[in-house]
Amino acid sequence: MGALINDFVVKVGTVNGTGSASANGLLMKAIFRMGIPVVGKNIFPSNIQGLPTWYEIRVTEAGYSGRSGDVHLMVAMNAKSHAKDLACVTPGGFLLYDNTWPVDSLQSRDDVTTLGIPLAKMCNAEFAVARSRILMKNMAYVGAVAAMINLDMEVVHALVSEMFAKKPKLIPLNIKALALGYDYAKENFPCAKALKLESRDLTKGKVMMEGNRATGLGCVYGGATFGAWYPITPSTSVMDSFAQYCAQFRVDAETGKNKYCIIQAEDELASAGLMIGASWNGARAFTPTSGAGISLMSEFIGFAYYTETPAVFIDVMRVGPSTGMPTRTQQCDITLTAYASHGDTKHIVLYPANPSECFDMAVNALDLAERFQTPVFLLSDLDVGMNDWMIDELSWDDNYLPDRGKILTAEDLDAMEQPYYRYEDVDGDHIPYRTLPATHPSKGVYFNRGSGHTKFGQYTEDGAAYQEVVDRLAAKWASAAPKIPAPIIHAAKSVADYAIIAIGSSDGAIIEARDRLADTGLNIDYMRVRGFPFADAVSAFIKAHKKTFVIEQNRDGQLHNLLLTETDAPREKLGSILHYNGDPLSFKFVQAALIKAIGELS
Amino acid sequence: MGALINDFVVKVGTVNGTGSASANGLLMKAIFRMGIPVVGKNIFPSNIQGLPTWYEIRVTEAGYSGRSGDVHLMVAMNAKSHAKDLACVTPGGFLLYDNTWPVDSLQSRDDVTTLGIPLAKMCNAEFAVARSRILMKNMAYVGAVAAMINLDMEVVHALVSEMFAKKPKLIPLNIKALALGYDYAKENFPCAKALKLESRDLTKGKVMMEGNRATGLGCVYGGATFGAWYPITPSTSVMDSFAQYCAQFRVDAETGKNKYCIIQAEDELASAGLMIGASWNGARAFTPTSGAGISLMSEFIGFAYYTETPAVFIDVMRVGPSTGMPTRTQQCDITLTAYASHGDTKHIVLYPANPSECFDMAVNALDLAERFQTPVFLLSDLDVGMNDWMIDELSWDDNYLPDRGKILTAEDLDAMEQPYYRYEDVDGDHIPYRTLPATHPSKGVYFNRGSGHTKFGQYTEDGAAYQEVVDRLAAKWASAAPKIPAPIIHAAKSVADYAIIAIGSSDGAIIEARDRLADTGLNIDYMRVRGFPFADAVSAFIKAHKKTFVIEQNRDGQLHNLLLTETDAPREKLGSILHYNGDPLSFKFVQAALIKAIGELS
Amino acid sequence: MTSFAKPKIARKNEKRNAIGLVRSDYDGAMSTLCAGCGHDSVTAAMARAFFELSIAPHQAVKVSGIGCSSKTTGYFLENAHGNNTVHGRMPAVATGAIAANGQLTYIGVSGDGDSLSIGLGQFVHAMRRNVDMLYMLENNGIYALTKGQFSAAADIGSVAKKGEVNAMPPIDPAALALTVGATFVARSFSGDREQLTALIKAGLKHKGFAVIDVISPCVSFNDHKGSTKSYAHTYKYYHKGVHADYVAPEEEIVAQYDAGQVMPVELHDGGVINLRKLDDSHDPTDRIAALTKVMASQNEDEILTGLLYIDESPLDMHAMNNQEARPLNAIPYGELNPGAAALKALQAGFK
Amino acid sequence: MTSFAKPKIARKNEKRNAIGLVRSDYDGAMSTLCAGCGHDSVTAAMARAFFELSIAPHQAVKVSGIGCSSKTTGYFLENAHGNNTVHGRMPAVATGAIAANGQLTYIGVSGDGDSLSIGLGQFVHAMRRNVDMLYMLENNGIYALTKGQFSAAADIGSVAKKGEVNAMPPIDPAALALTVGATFVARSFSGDREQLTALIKAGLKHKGFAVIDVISPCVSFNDHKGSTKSYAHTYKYYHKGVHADYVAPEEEIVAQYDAGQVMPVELHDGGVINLRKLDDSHDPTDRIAALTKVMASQNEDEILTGLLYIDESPLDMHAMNNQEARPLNAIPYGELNPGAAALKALQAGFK
Ligand SMILES: Cc1ncc(C[n+]2csc(CCOP(=O)(O)OP(=O)(O)O)c2C)c(N)n1
Ligand SMILES: Cc1ncc(C[n+]2csc(CCOP(=O)(O)OP(=O)(O)O)c2C)c(N)n1
Ligand code: SF4
Ligand code: SF4
Ligand SMILES: [Mg+2]
Ligand SMILES: [Mg+2]
Repeated sequence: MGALINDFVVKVGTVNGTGSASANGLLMKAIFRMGIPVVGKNIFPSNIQGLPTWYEIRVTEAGYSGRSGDVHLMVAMNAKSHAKDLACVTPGGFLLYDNTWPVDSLQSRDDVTTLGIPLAKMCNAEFAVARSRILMKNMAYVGAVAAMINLDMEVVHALVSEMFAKKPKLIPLNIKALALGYDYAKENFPCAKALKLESRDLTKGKVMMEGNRATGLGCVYGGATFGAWYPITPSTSVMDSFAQYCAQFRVDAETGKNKYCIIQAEDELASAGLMIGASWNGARAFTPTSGAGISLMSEFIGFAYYTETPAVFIDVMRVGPSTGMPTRTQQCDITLTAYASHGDTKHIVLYPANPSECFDMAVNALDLAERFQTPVFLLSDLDVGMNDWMIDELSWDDNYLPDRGKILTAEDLDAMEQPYYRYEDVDGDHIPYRTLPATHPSKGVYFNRGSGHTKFGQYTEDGAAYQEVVDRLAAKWASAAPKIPAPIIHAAKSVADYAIIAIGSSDGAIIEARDRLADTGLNIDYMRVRGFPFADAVSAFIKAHKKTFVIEQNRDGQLHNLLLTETDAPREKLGSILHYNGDPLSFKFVQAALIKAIGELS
Repeated sequence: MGALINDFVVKVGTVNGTGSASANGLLMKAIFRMGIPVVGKNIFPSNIQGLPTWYEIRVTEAGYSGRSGDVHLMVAMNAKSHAKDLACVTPGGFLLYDNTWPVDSLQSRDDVTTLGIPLAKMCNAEFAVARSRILMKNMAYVGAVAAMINLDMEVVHALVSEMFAKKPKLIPLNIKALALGYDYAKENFPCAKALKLESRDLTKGKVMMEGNRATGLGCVYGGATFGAWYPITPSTSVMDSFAQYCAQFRVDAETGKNKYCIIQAEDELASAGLMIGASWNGARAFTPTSGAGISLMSEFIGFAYYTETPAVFIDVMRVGPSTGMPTRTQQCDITLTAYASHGDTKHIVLYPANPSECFDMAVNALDLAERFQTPVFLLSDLDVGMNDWMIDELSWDDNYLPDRGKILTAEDLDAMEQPYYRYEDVDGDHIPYRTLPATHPSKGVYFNRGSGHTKFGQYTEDGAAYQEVVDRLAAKWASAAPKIPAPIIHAAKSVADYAIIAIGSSDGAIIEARDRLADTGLNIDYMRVRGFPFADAVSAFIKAHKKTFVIEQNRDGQLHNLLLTETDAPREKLGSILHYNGDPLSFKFVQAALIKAIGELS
Repeated sequence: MTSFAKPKIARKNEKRNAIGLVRSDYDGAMSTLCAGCGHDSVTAAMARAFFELSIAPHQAVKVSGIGCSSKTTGYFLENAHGNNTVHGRMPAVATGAIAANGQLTYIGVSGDGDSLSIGLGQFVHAMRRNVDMLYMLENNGIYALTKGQFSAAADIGSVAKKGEVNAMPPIDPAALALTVGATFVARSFSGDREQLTALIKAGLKHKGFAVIDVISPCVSFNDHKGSTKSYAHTYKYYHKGVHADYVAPEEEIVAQYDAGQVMPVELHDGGVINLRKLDDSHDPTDRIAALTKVMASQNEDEILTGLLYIDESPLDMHAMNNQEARPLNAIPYGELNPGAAALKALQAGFK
Repeated sequence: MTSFAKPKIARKNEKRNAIGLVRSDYDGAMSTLCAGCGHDSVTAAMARAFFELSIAPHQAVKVSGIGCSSKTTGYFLENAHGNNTVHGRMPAVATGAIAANGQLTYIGVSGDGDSLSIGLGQFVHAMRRNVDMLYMLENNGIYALTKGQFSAAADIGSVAKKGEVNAMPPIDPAALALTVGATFVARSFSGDREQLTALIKAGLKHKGFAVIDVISPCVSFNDHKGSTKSYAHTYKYYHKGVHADYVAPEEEIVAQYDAGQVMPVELHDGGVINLRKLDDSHDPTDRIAALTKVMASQNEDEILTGLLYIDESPLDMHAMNNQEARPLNAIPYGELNPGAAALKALQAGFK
């Protein structure tokens, strides 16, 4: 392996609950501060303490946002996962481990350089308290890695000072621990020159952020005042973020009172009901959850659809089915969110690909839900939601005003010649007007019901009257297509026979794979769909190519099937590339899959 | 209108809660006893008393099972629905109403003969007690109708004696009431000779039965020992039936103890869990519900799918979305039952078209669930489930033995060389072996979990180990196709360009429409699909025709879309004919829709 | 079919309330319930209470679940918005609505099936949150709209219309409410309009969660001999049929009695439901004492009615959430949006 | 990752129970819980109880929901089938399993989040049915597996790790159980193995539904100053971080005390959880008295432990359903199938 400059992967394997998270964060942030783009992927267990956990830091001067699939330096701090850790190293790579005690499962590979470092021994010698011994071991391996990859220690020290600003006593301890590892590595691993960081200026105007934080921020900026939720991985941090920023920006200076309400519900059925009740009564409301929660909310989703109540569901997908793998990622709720609930129901769904879009689309979702008076799903996933992404700093247009949709005020009602009916299509845009409780003493009242109703809002069991309303609902849904974020097309330099369609977090790996294939002369167009119902452009794009490969992270080709049923694209023009083992998509996988698929065609 | 012999429709409009049901049943059964095939459709409100309700009796010598769409004699006993009742009469038809009091909304049509009869007046004169006055009025209109359509009064009297066998005092009263109406009609409506019954011998070996009763019976004969449920229209009578026949056949003669267990759950989430728990522990179990219940069971459905627990869900569909119209029929849960729950899930679904199939398929469902260790849906609807169908007498093969699937006994376990693993594909048929609790002191134990697991049944967060199991699940599901009731093909006399695909209760109307079109020289092939995953024959059938019209009772073309995604049929060969106003399908609708659709093609 | 508008009979010098409205201004659509249904008298009592309290109808919000009882939100206060939600989930929708706007008067209507089976969890958690609403639990011991199955409120030994006997202990909504922290707990009877109306008025005015368990007999499915939730004397009209959709019309007993006295509602088999008004000496502010009394009366086979417990002191949901008084929908967006500058500033931490 | 098998250390002349098994025969897979987690001691107590009762492991069935607590069914009785269901729905699955085969010993393990929020309805209805099982509610006052949110068992004033204070009244599982008809109600503490093991043995042997509310502290998220469900002295190890996944190892207090005496579990801020054993004079057969006592002790800020209430007399679910003793899966199909002739006969009524 020749020297890799600003383009390699360091993976750290530890035991969860030993405080390694902050050490790994430090490592990643230091690289970012050196002006070099990084990608952080946290591969953690569904457990609190004692199980193997990994953190993968990809240094990518090219600024790709996906995984590479390589591991050039494995920091194997967990004896239990030693064998697995060794196995995943790219030929020519390095494995760093704590050789204080013999690692029973210790193996070696001739194509991997294993480097032992007595971290525990050094820390035990240096530090008295049991707890700091454990914590400092983490800092020590950061030091060792820093030495091996030429990390700027000044940057590291600056970060340590920021980290412990509130507990300055800890700063020297940590600096010391870093030095232990750093010095040992410098001395003993002269060989390891293969991975090299060189300062750049490529992270200006960028931030490192998780999607769930951005989603929570988006709900704040979008003017949501009510959030209901029930804790579930990987969506919990959406509400943590919303709560944090509401506490920061939404507490009245004088009264100290909150200008928002967050309710931790007793379960997901309740959080859906809470959100629907608040929204029906005029608050901008949302509820974050994951697949199991959507299953439980199914009945309420149909209620919101049929009563035309704005409702924003944020589904941060994890590996299914059932409890599945709560800490692994998948795009497995595409079919569910498109059609959730019994009877004829169709929903608006948005597909964010990164934290920037989580922020923007949270706002879109709130607007669309009120504009179209229907459930809107923000369909994120664990990779987007919980991993660290380098994105352009979030920006905001202070001229933005929420689209509250068609709500009648008392003045509106008094000005109307015709009587008000809740489900009448007055404007011919398939969208009726709603009123809020207490708007007017004698006008605009209606009775909200999930049972059969006429366009006048009256209960009915008459087939024609029922059908008139549900037909409008179908038309209303279809009319949303042009209003949702348009697909993004990456056109190849020259005319391409082949194309890719994908959504969400697959984006980074696909862009990178496309670039690599382009270098080999294989040009592929790429459309990233950003919402459902699909824009007309989607069908046109498919028809314009010999073959379009739908790349998605589930077993059953859910997006492929949705394209088949919800566009008029010919079946034979659609191919399917599936990845669903729970790991974030890597460009290596996409590249190989495309070469194979295209090879089979020609 | 020329005289119609054994081929006309009598529709009775009354107020619900006034005891008209038994009178209408009497009317229908008397015709059946005359050897003439009948179809009974009950159009009732979601309410207990005081709202309009209708009962439609179709006399059909040809023995069709669908509605015709005609109403030749309207018995309009409910002043509130008088206008609507008059409007629905076929030109040349009759309307019979109670002229005791002036009907305010009384209107007339020159193409309809309205006949007034002072039923209340006569009954009040004849009967003292308020309650019997109301009841007897029902019998009186039966008498009047009898006179008008030439119903055999001896048959009627025999039925009355059977009806009141336990309360013989009531027999003369009812006979008297019948006579009141009969005599009045004979005297005053000499004109009405247009509708005529003539005894035949066409109902031998037939019975009149509702599908839900047959489903309950099927669960008894299939050996189900455990049923969990939560009341919901239109599925409630499934468990009523199961309970009735268990009480009749499953109570130990000596001990008086039950050889079954029925639990009315606290909600549908619980009934799903109860059923899954009982099934996991070795009981043949099922749970009946309707759409809203399936929505609520969604999480548990995925749990049963992923843990490979046999589970039989009976969904008697009603009009959605949300609460919708609980007493109207639709086929609107096709998509839901195919893919219910979050994550990648696919299920086995059976589509009964009549009570006979409800009986047979209830048994199939129990067998398939245990054979494939997965959820199976019996997808019935309100029309099949709650209406009176004339079917061949149900028959049973005493040689049948339940297929309990791959369950290991203690002996099996002792005989095994290899250790037992719950999710191992030992036989290469994608189906693993299960064991029941307490089978063996030291072998065959496993831990059932909805979280990620290996083929050994161990908890895992390893992508490859997870994927190995879900890949087998997909293969297992696909392998069920040939084991599911095969599609039934009705081939046209001569080669046909056009074809129909449908499921369930649409059958009768489609068969009749086809016959009528064939008479006009338009030959159409028809395939009734009976289960999902689809047999290979389905795709072949579609490909063999210029155009195949998918006729279904929902708004969104759910079956059409399922055929598109789950077969390789070309999109352009599929057409869609939709009916979803909540009324049972009529041949007139199908006929018109086909003529229109085919017309547009040529 | 569509609901009928109730004919308005304008009577001369009809009594007007403080805001100049007459009683019929508090009516809703015509009831589609069975003649004699207990729920209709509860509806009348609710309308009357709002009228007597002079609450402007449009300042009230009605929320319900699914069931005959839950239908009744359509039959009063036609100028108030109503939300007929899904089965058992009214408490969540009501709680969300109240969180959005705490300045209106909220009344929830549910049944024993809706509240004690499918909805039990939400019912209990609304009480824990001390949501400021009146929750009417119209209790007939069965699932009426689905034709008479036992509910979790069915008493041990109560006989169903089709004959089976209930063996499971009932969930007593009042006892349950008292154990999970409800701040206003009452019980009444649809036949006792005076007491009921008084309790509704008190419950509407209570700050926090008020629940009234109202025995409201079902004349169609649970009013026969052996039922412990029946008007006994309607039993003789009971009629069994293959499709039993016949319902006999029936008047209710309108109970009248003085404090201390015991009012028996006769059951056909001689069994009796005793309704005893709490003597004025009783102090309904001791949770444990009230609970003890409720459970003791249960054992003595009598139903203790009236105001069982009240505590005005606990914080209601808004207070617990430290939420400002303005409705969430009345806060200008300008106050909600931190703005571009703040967004820039907070992101310094992510570099 | 896959669960580790627990290394078996075969000790010489180790104590064997009536069926010749040693204590380690009742072990399961190695626990993956945090060192010092209360749940692990509850697991040990359950294994010990089964051992001491000499129940053959494969004759037992373990059922649980979702949570750290619910994971523990994997950590004992490895020769018993286990069913780790979905969140809050264990009672339904357990009830169905028990209906199918009433001849095994059923133990359910759940947490306060699993049982009192999402699972409240099923928990209550299992009690109403008097399902013959032991229900262990491992109560740490929070949702631990999702990192420490308050559960419905959190006491008023309890402070979360991140600082916010709980304002809502707790649902006391014992008080709730006593109002909805549970027939065996107990409370204990994970640190009091002697009392806990004794209660588990009694609960397993009780015919009907037995519930034990076990205070089982979470060392990772609810063991800090201000928490009312903590081992106080672990507080000083508390460490706050951006990704707070660091968990300090900790031993438990193993409490020992005599009847009558009060055992204080010290809280850092000087607050105290008092565990008092019921004096032997106490008669735990009076439901109302027991309930009164439980609620009173609550007000006095002490947790009453031990066997709070027991009633062997009520029918269990099988008896209420008049179900025969044979497991449903052991009834030959021949006894279940009425046969062709019967089918023909019954259809006479449909002609
Ligand atoms: C999810 C769901 N399950 C079942 C039903 C059917 N259902 C309608 S009303 C009802 C019971 C209502 O009982 P209760 O609340 O006591 O009202 P009542 O009719 O007795 O006044 C049921 C089970 C439903 N509407 N939704
Ligand atoms: C339907 C659903 N919603 C949410 C979750 C996420 N979740 C897992 S465990 C848990 C709480 C468990 O709390 P508790 O029962 O008290 O167990 P503990 O971890 O405290 O022992 C939650 C909310 C889930 N698994 N399923
Ligand atoms: S069925 Fe019973 S509860 Fe329902 S309306 Fe009729 S009387 Fe009332
Ligand atoms: S997080 Fe708390 S409850 Fe969970 S295992 Fe750790 S200590 Fe136990
Ligand atoms: Mg009821
Ligand atoms: Mg807990």
